[in-house]
Amino acid sequence: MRNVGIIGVGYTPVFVSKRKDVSIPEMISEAVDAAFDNTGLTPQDIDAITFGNMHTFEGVNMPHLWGAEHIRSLGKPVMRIATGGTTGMSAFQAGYYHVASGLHDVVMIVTYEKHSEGDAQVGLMGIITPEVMAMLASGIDVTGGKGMGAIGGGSAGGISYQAMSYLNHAGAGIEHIDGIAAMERRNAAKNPYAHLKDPNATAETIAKTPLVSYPIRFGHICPTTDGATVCIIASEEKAKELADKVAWVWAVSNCASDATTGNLIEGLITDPAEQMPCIIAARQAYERAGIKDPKTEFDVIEIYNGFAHQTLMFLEKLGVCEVGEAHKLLEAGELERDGRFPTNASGGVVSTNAIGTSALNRVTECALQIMGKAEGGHQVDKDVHKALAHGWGGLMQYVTVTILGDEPRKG
Amino acid sequence: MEVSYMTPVVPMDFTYNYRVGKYVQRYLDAFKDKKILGVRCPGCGKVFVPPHMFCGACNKKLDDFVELSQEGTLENFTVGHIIIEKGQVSAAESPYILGMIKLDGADSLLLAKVEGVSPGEVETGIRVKAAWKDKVEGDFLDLDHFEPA
Amino acid sequence: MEETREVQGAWELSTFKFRIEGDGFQLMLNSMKDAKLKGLKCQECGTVYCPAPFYCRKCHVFIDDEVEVSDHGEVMTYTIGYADVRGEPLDEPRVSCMVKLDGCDTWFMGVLDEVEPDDVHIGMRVKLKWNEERVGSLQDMEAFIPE
Amino acid sequence: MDINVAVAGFNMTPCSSDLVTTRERMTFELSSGLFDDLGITRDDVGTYIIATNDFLDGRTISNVFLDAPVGAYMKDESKVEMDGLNALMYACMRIMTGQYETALVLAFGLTGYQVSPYLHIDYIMDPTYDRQVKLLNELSAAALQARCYLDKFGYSEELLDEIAAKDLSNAALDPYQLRQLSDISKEKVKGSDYLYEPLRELHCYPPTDGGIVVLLASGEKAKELTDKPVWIKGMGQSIDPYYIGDRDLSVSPSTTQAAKRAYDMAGITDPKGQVDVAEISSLFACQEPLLAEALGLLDQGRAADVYASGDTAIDGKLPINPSGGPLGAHPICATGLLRMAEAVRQLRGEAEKNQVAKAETAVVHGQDGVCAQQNVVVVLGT
Repeated sequence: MRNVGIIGVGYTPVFVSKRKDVSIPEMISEAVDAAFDNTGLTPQDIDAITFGNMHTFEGVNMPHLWGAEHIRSLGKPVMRIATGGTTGMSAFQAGYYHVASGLHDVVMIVTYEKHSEGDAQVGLMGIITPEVMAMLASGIDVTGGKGMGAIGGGSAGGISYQAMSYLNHAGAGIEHIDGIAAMERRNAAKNPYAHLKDPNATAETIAKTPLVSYPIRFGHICPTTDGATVCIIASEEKAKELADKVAWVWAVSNCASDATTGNLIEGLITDPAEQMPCIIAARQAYERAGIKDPKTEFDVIEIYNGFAHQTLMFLEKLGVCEVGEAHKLLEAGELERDGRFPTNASGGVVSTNAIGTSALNRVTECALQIMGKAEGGHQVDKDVHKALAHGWGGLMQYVTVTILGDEPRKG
Repeated sequence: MEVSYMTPVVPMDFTYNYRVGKYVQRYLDAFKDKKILGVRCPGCGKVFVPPHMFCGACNKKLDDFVELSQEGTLENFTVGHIIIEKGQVSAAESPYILGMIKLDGADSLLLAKVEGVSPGEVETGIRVKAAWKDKVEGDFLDLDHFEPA
Repeated sequence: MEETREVQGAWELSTFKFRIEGDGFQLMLNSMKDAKLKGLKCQECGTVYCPAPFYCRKCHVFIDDEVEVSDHGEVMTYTIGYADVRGEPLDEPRVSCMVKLDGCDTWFMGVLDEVEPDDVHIGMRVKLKWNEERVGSLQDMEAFIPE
Repeated sequence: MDINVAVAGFNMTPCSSDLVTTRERMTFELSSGLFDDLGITRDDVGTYIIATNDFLDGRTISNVFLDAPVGAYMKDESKVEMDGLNALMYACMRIMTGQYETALVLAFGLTGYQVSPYLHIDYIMDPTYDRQVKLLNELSAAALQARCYLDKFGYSEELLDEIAAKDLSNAALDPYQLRQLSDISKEKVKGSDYLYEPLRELHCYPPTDGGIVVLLASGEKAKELTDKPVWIKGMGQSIDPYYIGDRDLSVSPSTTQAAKRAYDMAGITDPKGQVDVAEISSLFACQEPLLAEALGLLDQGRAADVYASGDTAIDGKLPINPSGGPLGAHPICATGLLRMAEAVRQLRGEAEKNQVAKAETAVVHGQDGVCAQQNVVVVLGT
């Protein structure tokens, strides 16, 4: 298998709630321009493109077709990938296979979301609309007022179940969710491409936000964001020719389980906090990358955390620490930018969530940290040799993992 | 074994609000003065209507807006015998013409209704001119149709 | 940044004719008339599903072995709701939970009643409180209550 | 380039206008049927790629309920939201890296019963212009392409009747096709109603339900699994501009570019001489010669003669769509893979009444978008 390296990243100039000035493809083109500016490449250098977003949030089917010119794709292969929250990393991994297979040398990954054009709650509901209608016809009270099907506090319901189950397993408390949320909002304040920024956030300020569904508060929940991210990758030979600094892909992996949380037509067999796909995907990635000890080898970690407790939960699922240790690392300051395990130095998904980009941003943020190019003061203090990026999505059951290094993978 | 299925009905549609972006915005703004704008590529010189951000062939960003003639040539057309609404096909009240028109000064074709000529007699190559609604408001439907010049 | 105008679009889900699997769900609804819960067991791995899909996810085989599961079980996780599905504050906090019923491998979601939020804990034993009049609807189950 | 990946097997539903099933049940039956055929279980599959469309499935992330029934519970799965032939290409890449020995591809469309197929293109269209002006739909766009093609070469509308009659009589021989019309003739096609001139009802694909799974395997593994592996020799894909007013609709540059990539890999320098059979995703009669020209299988300007001569028939010199193609059935997303399956049946000599005389190299084509904006080409060989 060929080695693959990340040679450049491009973001829209801002990630904000509403981009009223541009259409969808016009917004995407800004990130494409940024990627070309940052790498000095031109469209002629790109052999193929992979493209991802969660289209039902905007109601545009296969939007790469509408945006074909905006992403500078004419005459090139373009592959559209959509897997929910993991979409960005799934598109990245598709790009990776384009190069690793030997078929293409330079591939551009394009992702975006323009949440302001649709209703994210409604878009999420779209996952199970027919099932919800069938359950309604069978007497369910979707408001959770009585009987079966109390999904809890609306959209946060399934997530609250996950958070509570996690806290129980880990022996952690809601104050730890407050603490990690605060850390990430502070990190976001130093990332020019983050959405919700608060340089003064503390566990106490987060704890003042209202509870939605215990243990989840408003302050633990991601925003809906407009933005686009582009990443350019290349074969080893091309990467060395085209770029001074390269973040090398050491492994990609991905796993799915069952999707029944929130669907009462079929029972689910996995605890929403078990996240077995994460354990499986991580194990596979470590094997492929030759990672022997995930507890010591990573200098930077980026976790997909639409909800703040997930940073802690997934650190444990990924084997970066033991079950029950993540909140202790938080308390000891080890997850901060200057800590032993800098985690979500970017501010994470909980601070910025343009869904199509969110899982790709985990990879691009790791890459920029390796390259030493993280802007606005969110570069971590130490040299970054190896980094771990994680994506999560589907109906709580997809996990993607990508491992990057500062030199090409050997063997 | 006999299998039974549930057939739930979704009582509503999902709705969206799109920002048209600066190119469509400018195109529509010009409608208020009954003008048709195109945009010229600095690379190949081609003029596109409706205006959009990039020339795909040259990969160049377009920002040279130009006013186009209200007249042009019918390059292609179809006579519709049906209409499709929400994906459902039904017979049209009477056949109607959809044309692709090359406005003088443009290189791309503009899709529009063609009226004032019967569906049995329409042919490519005829000259047509824009027919506007009496009251223009900068709306998509201000440019009502084209008719023989 | 100059604001541009807004236009509308739709995804016409109202035009769709959906079919979804109903047998496993119907089996459960029907059994509820007698204040019982029926599911299906995989003949290969023994996993009990309720409500049941038509196949086993692990073994990838059709399943049709009907089994009854208990209406008693254990709280696996729970949440205390302070806002409704639209995010509007509720008058009173509401506890809901996921329960693993005895003899069943899949989890139920439901309201947890007759207990103060502070007293709820993972691992607590609960049972289903059935409605007096049962018609084979999800409303037949009023709530989970402490055992 | 030696791809060294083969089609080890496939399983498809006979297409229907109302397949009485669910997405999950169809998926389960397709994959378990294939596993039984090959004597394997889901544990023998390394990775899964699904190709379905959320807007047609009526769901966000429409693959979330398909992972378990297809066999991907606790496995590696991803989704290509395009015609299934693109998913096949992705699955092939995954095997080419050496990371997986086998990959299962699933694609289906329920556009016969569940949803109108024409919404598929509606939702593709620019919501800030085309959907506001409300002039274009899939059929009117196809009609404009048909007129453009006929006018360019001076063909009469009868060419479309001829093509449709050929395709529909082939389809009537193929049990997997939806349209099974008896005594089909040019006259009968011409007797069907105009939708948008020059397109008549029988020039257009029928709304269809159908699905397919395909198992790809590395060279060695494929030989273990089947006596008749069919090899992927080349693949390519490309895209044209979005606005139909910016395009010359009488040609398909992206098909030509995709074919060039595929032919270069497969070592095909003379497609007319080297290709034995073509299965093309021509959703409308006009697209068959147009795309065949773009694939280098027909000379421009000769379509009327070639179709009249019978060269494209099952027993002709270069059979095109011996299965009848999408005029027989078009379950959106699955269509490109159905073309592949039909080509595999040909190359294995299992196409029964649709079998062509010599079949060693086949070209398969799939498309997405308005007037085939995006095209994918795969070359298969014995």
